[in-house]
Amino acid sequence: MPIKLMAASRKRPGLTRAEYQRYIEFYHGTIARQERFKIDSYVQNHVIDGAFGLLSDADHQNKVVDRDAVVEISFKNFREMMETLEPAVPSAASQDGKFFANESTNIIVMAEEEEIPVPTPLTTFNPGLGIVKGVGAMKVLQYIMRDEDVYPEDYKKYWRMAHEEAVEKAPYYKEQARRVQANWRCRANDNDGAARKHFKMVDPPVYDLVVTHWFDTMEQVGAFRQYVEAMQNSAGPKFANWSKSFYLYTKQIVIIRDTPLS
Amino acid sequence: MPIKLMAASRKRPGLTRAEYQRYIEFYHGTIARQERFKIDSYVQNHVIDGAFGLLSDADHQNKVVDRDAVVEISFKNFREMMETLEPAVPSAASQDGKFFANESTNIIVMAEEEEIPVPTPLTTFNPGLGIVKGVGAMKVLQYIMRDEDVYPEDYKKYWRMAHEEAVEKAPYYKEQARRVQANWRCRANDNDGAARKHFKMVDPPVYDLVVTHWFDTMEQVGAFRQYVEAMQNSAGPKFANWSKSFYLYTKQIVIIRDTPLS
Amino acid sequence: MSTPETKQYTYKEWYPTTKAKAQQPDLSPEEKARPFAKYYYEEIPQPDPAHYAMMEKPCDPAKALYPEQMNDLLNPGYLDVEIGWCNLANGAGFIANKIVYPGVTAEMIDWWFAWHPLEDLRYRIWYPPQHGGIHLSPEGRKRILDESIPMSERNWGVVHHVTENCDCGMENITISFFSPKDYGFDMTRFKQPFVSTFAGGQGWAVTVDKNDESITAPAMMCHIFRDTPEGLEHRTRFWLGYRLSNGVPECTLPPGVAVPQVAVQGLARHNVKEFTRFKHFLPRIYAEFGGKMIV
Amino acid sequence: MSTPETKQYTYKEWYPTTKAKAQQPDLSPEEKARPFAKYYYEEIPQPDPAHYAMMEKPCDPAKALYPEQMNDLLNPGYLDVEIGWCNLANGAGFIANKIVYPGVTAEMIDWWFAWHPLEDLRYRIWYPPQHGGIHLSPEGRKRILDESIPMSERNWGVVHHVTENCDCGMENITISFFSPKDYGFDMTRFKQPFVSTFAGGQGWAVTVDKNDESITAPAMMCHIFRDTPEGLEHRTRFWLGYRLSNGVPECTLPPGVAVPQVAVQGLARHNVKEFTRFKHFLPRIYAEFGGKMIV
Repeated sequence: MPIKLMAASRKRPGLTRAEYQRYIEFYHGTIARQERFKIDSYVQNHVIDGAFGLLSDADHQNKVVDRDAVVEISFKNFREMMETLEPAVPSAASQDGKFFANESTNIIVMAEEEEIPVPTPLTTFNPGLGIVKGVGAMKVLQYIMRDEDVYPEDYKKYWRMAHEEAVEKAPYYKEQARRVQANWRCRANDNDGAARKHFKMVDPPVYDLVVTHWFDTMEQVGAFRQYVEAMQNSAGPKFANWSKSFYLYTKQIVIIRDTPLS
Repeated sequence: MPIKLMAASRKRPGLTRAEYQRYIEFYHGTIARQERFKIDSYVQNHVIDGAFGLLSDADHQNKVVDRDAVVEISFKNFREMMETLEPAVPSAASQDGKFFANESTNIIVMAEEEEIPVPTPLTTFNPGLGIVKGVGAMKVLQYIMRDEDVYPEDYKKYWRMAHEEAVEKAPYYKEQARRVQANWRCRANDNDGAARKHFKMVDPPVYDLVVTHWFDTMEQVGAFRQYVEAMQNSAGPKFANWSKSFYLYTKQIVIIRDTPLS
Repeated sequence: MSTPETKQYTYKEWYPTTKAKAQQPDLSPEEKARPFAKYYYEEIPQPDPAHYAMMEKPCDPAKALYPEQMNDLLNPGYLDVEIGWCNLANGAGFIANKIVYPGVTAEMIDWWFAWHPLEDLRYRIWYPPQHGGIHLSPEGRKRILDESIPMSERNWGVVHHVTENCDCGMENITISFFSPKDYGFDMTRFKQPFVSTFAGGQGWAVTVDKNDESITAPAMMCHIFRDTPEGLEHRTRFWLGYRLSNGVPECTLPPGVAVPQVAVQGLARHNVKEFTRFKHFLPRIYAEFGGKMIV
Repeated sequence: MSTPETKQYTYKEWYPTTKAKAQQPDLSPEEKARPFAKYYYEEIPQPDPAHYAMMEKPCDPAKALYPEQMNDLLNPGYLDVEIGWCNLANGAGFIANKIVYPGVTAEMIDWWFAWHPLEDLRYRIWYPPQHGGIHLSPEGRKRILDESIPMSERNWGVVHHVTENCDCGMENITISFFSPKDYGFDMTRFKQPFVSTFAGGQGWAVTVDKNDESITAPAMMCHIFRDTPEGLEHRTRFWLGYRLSNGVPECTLPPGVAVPQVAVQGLARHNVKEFTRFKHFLPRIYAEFGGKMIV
């Protein structure tokens, strides 16, 4: 089944965000297209803004509070992912990270996608023919740190409860969220030494869940603010460490996405 | 003589950059206008982008590699600055920082301004009547860390030499820089315990120099990239620790600026 | 009311306890006072030597069952390999075992798999030589104790946090139990006389002494039971290196990597040993506590 | 060629050496071999008791000179306070001192102020009881050694990094020397017979044992000299708490803060002591080494 590598990084020393995003789109992205290996699809999410932790926090508890992009590389299965990440001859892509990322602070999540139904997948504003649903130009990536007291299996359940509650308590979100996808960390290659080594990470935080929310445009992103406040105040069991959680407003850039000939 | 408080901060936990900039412009700025004390002028520089350190650095050497604004509060003299910062009854402004900034990472420079002449203070693109010079919509703040081997007095001299050399080696900068101002750290209130306490800083890095460069618009900011590379490669004596230096592309927001009645 | 069955650790509390469990400590005074503590001190029956010997060497991989073929277990009769183990062509580990339990019913199986995860001691008495302990999350415990759910369904969606030695050292194994449907069985065929009950899921195993270099290994576990004139027939299959990915079995081994033979054989032997014990012990303990969750 | 005069520490190297200098260690073998080392061991003359006594109590602040009035020093005759100290109304510290040097010329003064910062020992022999050491930056040293610059201008723009005890414990003081014009004198009036030469600048002083709470204190220093029939007349003014900000004197004290009397009096007394020594010592050392920078 599909597995997705999600890599959140920030700019290396010497680069502006614009220079970092230029590099990953036109150099790193092009390398991936030149040496595709078993990549099924590849999208980059270029960060526009984001928030880390909670207003009630006295100081930041995220080790890094700036992220410049999250790349999502999808594979048909785990083995194809590993064949791509660790080919017999090291790939150019694997050596390219140092040219844009502050690699020691990378956060990697190997995730399996779960689509979460939304009440309003079609906009009422200029819906056109009404045949395209579940899309949006504004993509929010929400990294939620599991509360360390909570069992991973209960975490899934509690998040879903809190999500459903927040949707009801955030009417603008309920109206504006076009698509929601839960990306659950897979224990294959359990963020272990090999992964840390491959991605040059030093003591990376481990996220069990990254939720992606799509909205029509940046104009609607306030819906997410309404939702995230409702979720953080949800009545159900505590499941998240919001101080170590963060979210990013991003613009999706497609690098590899095959369109079958019709 | 005028002295200027320059405070570079980043967003507190829970805020996006947009939310932080909204707060400082409309809340913190308004508080300063309501309780002006002895503030002579006050501008905010809202960060658009920036780069920290050198491409050749293996990892970031700046403790914080994201800054969301630099506020510049000018006073007629040191005493009026102190009267404003430490009034008999604590000011609202002094208690407001925690609502937007990650205060422990603040960087404060108390600086004296030195105007550095530029070759081309007037644009050739739409110069209008040609009577307004030395202005620009794009403001770059360049924090340069003195090399620890260099005496502060030599640092001033070496920077100026490197600047003049870089201007010559960066023809586009020479053509596009509309105004340059060197802000030299003043030893009055020598970043000491009192200042750290007032600004809630923890072990802040000390910058002896912040150079401000103005360009017409964001379209010309590449001139700065040309300049900063020339400066980093200047032939003169080593004077800066570029790994601990950074620069910010900003949009200036005026909070307090009196215009005499004509 | 607090009882031994409702004793709950948070995840953060539970995890460090596994190092102690791995040491297989003596029973605590509270555990010794439990009415089923006596089973812990019984002599453990040894496997039938002929049966155990069938785990001596690997079987022919060409005759092994792949997880994609799990529905063949619903066919009448027997498959090519009912007792044995090997590495599959893709490097995964395959284990089959079969054992018949005279006097055991599907109800006993369902009860046992729901009853035993509630306390370390319940798990330890099953096979004291190699069982370290077990724990449930609060939500898992809630379901297990929910009398409105049929016993045969109690484990569906529940994760057993097991500390166990499968002949390769003590490991922490999280086993997510699935309904037969979610596991991948064809529910149109999942009925008597082909099957009486099922207990299975997907596990992730990692050494108790986990460090950054430790491998977390997936496996699919299938215990399927059917009635025979000789008694309840238990057919086990393990597929090491496989995980269930959104309900589909997937070999999750990096290219060129095979599950070590020692791990496959170890689990095969462990399986024979723990279910030999099971055969002798389940009817008796069921007679004492069967059907009840709180004792 | 490396000589004692060209020995150069980086800033990072120099700073930690000040703790040792503050201990006023014995001279090193190399220092003892310097031709002027003998001055270090001389008996140090005590100030004239009547003169020293004038620093016993503060003078009337109403009669003190403010730095904005520095050009009054170019007037013929004398100001209200020529010897004394006090706190000004704004809290700043004021010091005046006057001493006449028979047999001393302006050339000797210019040479001395350029000559002495090249080596710790040159500074220490000036006033061994309280002078710890001195250092220049590479650019400062280059200017001081630049024979193309008139001796009277050598110090302009140069910073002396002094370790000194001004009767309040050992401090590191960075003194930026200025030309009289940059210091604020009216150059149309800066001429004979009103003035023969000048040495002055702005200093920042902080204890050698600096910590985060230590105060870094500014002061303006003015040594102005004019010829009199009795010899060269040295008039000193200090304004403690003032800094030169872009060429303009500014009281840099927080509101309500005054420079402690002990600091003002301490520097006043120190000044009398070190220039009493100066009076007896400068003509002799100038006779030996005058005009030369490398010895």
